Amino acid sequence: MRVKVAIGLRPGVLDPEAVAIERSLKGLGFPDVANVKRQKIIELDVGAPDREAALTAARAMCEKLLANPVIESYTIDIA
Amino acid sequence: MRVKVAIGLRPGVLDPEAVAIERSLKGLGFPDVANVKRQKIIELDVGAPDREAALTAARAMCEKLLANPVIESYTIDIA
Amino acid sequence: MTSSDSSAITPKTVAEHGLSSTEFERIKEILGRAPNLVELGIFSVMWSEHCSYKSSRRHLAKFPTKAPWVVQGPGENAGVVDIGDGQVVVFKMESHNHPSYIEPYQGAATGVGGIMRDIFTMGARPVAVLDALRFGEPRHPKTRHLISGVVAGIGGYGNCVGVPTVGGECTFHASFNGNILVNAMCVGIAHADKVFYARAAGVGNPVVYVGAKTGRDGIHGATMASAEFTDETEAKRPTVQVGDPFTEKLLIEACLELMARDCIVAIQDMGAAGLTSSSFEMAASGGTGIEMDLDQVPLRETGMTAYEIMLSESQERMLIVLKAGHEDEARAIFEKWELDFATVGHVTDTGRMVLRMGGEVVADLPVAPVSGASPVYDRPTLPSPKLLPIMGVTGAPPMDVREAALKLLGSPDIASKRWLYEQYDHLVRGDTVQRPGGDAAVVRVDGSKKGLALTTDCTPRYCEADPFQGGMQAVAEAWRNLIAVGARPLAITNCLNFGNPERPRIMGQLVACIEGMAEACRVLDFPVVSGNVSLYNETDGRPIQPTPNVGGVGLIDDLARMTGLALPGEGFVILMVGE
Amino acid sequence: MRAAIITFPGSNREVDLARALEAATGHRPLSVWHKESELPDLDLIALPGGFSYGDYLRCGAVAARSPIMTEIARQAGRGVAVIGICNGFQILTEAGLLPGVLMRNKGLAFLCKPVTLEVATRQSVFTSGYEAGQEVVFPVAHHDGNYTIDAEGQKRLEDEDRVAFRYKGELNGSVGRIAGILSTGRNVLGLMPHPEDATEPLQGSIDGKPLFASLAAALG
Ligand SMILES: Nc1ncnc2c1ncn2[C@@H]1O[C@H](COP(=O)(O)OP(=O)(O)O)[C@@H](O)[C@H]1O
Repeated sequence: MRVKVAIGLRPGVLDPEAVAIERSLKGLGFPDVANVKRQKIIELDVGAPDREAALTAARAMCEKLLANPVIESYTIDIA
Repeated sequence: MRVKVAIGLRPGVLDPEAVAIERSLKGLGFPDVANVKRQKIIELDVGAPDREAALTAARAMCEKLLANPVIESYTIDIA
Repeated sequence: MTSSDSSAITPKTVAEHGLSSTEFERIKEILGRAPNLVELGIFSVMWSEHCSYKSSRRHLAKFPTKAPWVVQGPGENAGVVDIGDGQVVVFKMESHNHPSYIEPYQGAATGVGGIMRDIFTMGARPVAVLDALRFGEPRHPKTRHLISGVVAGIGGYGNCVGVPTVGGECTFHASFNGNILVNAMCVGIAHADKVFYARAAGVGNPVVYVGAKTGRDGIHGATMASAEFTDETEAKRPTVQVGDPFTEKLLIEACLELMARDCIVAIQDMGAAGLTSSSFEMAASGGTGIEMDLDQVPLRETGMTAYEIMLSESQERMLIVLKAGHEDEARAIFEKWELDFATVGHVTDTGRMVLRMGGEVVADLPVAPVSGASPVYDRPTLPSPKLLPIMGVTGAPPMDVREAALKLLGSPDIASKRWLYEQYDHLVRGDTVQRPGGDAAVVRVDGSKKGLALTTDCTPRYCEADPFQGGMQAVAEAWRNLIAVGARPLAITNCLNFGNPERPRIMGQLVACIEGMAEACRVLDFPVVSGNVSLYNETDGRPIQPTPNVGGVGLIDDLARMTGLALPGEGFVILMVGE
Repeated sequence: MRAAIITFPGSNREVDLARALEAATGHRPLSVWHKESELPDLDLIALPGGFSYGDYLRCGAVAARSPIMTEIARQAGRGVAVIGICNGFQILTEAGLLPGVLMRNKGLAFLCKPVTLEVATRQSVFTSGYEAGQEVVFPVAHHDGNYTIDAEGQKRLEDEDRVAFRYKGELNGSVGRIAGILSTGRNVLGLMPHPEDATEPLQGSIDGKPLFASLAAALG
């Protein structure tokens, strides 16, 4: 099954990249841009037989590798 | 209006980070993982009065900065 | 309850702030009343082991700190040593152990960022970083994750800022399984007549805040649970700081540009305990007072309280006292570098720190006792048990020499660390003349034929077996590494990493190591000019090996006379000297 | 030779580059801040290494949209020599002055070490001081040096003799082991390794010197 994991920074964590993007867009003629937030999406086939198993596998992958729980949180979507 | 831009690599462009993620996951006990793809999401307020204007602005931002057409393609979602 | 209300300070709140009941009584005595929460938070950080050195201070006084070439010894942001031609070298080492264990990448990165700020705060351009790393056993399940995160974090920060990481150490031992050590040293060069100190002076002079905005980073866990937070989700905010090397790079350039003009009275980086320690230290060393309006502090998040603003450990921020009338000049420089700039207060002659927010006074504290009257402990010590010496093997060697040599070369501590230092840009600035891999790194003093030799050394195993001898050995090894490249050793910095000092055996290790180091420094005329202490390095009652890391700096007057370890060719005579 | 070094917020090898240029030409290059929108008459425009804008979004992406880049494109169009090293190369590709893109190194780690390169063409003002096929040692120091271009683009580079430097061995995943390329007009060079840090014996290699000497000879 195909799984889609979305990983973002937890609230309150500094995101210098988002700040740089916002400032650059403003400079490029979009003065009204605000509240830039970034996320990473990782899509993958997990080879699980059903939704339940896919969800469990994806959650384990996030905990072990994909997300950094100290500063990131994640959501999982199953196609 | 809040806009969500999803940026991914064009088909055929090799993504060393996706390759590394796939390899690590296999090593962590998920041997069936396959077809790992990454995307970046950038969400932002564009300060446009309506959907149409928001879409135009977002498209311009992608062309000018957010995506590199040599290797990336993008899709735009309006909340 | 509001921040300025003191009625809700319970013994539990006091304990959560890491203060003992005796310490709390002392606070009430100083103030003549109970502190409010903001004030309690300020005391807790200013009197923490980290800021006050309450367990180690009386022993640190044993280090020799003077020599004709020492310009500034311990007590400022970093030590300063004369290198001739109107130039000085500024250096210090610092730990970031705990944050690096929790979040290896950001913990190590912000450690590098912090130590760099200590250096450029004094007017020096950072020219080199070294890192002394100690990990658990290579096979321990967490080691790989920790080491790759730490190395990437150090590289990620240093590489981006453009300061070469030229040397360090990396060893492994089971005692570090649950408590790694990440110590970083930074070295900078300044003009002798352009060294800046953190002494606030001149009544009415503006106090300005520059750099990145303040967020809720790093406000320590215990205080999260205090009465002021009701929202569950708020309480779960991460307490690790996230670094932004890009902002740090801009901050270096902007500060050095401002320092080239004549507008700065005092400058201090916001390190641990951020705005609190920087403002108190500047006022204390200047013997002045400061009034600040916290509404002027640039904030990253909405709804931050005075308590959070004062205790935030957001990175890449500095506090500066300007000469009155120079604000516009300074603002223009920081705006050019796209950094925040705000006048947040002014210097007073009251000897008090007065903080306002929303028109209300949220803290009013006497400066001197908060920074100077922290408790000093003379903790009991116990000597380390003498370990049995390993007897020389008699009879046939247990394995053949070739096999033994290969085994030694393949052991984690001795094996080449190339995989590690190749991830560090050790060449940027073009002055690295001895790269990682030798005895000491050598960095040319830009535009001259002089070079600085740099090394970090310590063998924790020796310090565990015999703390006094181990302390001496660490200093002696640094000395030897410096002379091995042809340098004249100048001075050292250090970072003393130990377990819980409330346990007499650990305290005994700390004291004996210090005394051993001090003895070697005295004999070698190799003074200590800066340093840092990191205590409570233990998990589940299992302490780390005592690790007093030494960072040595030496001077090569003419790089043409530098030596290295490569054999230059055939036909040379090999000599062995010493005992 | 009148040379200018463009600095962006986050540039960090401008010092090394200025020193190498000054040693070769006897003149200190002009230092130009990225917010400028005009340049005086110049013979060489140099974009140094570093982490402009922290490498955020994509390496070189934000810097490539700086006001000065329009002017640099104009001057490059008139034939003025432009060199971009490391981050400078990334900026030139992001700005469209050179084809392709630099992606994350195949091994994902930052790499700092001396590498052996082959001078793939001497037909340019940058490389005329080398022998064709000469082996040289320059250090690299990058995280994103994996040169990527589609097959058609690569063929064009090869057919038009626009590969300037090639890694001798596999280093970072670059197609065709490409380390540096020239523009169609051959007056714009982008390369990942650092010739400016290989110009003095103390730096361990002086193989970068001929590059700056070639420029000094060609541009006066
Ligand atoms: N953490 C590190 N960072 C940078 N360089 C390192 C690090 N660890 C080891 N090195 C380098 O590897 C070389 C060998 O280290 P080490 O075995 O500690 O040397 P020695 O025993 O000679 O002091 C040294 O040049 C040192 O600078």
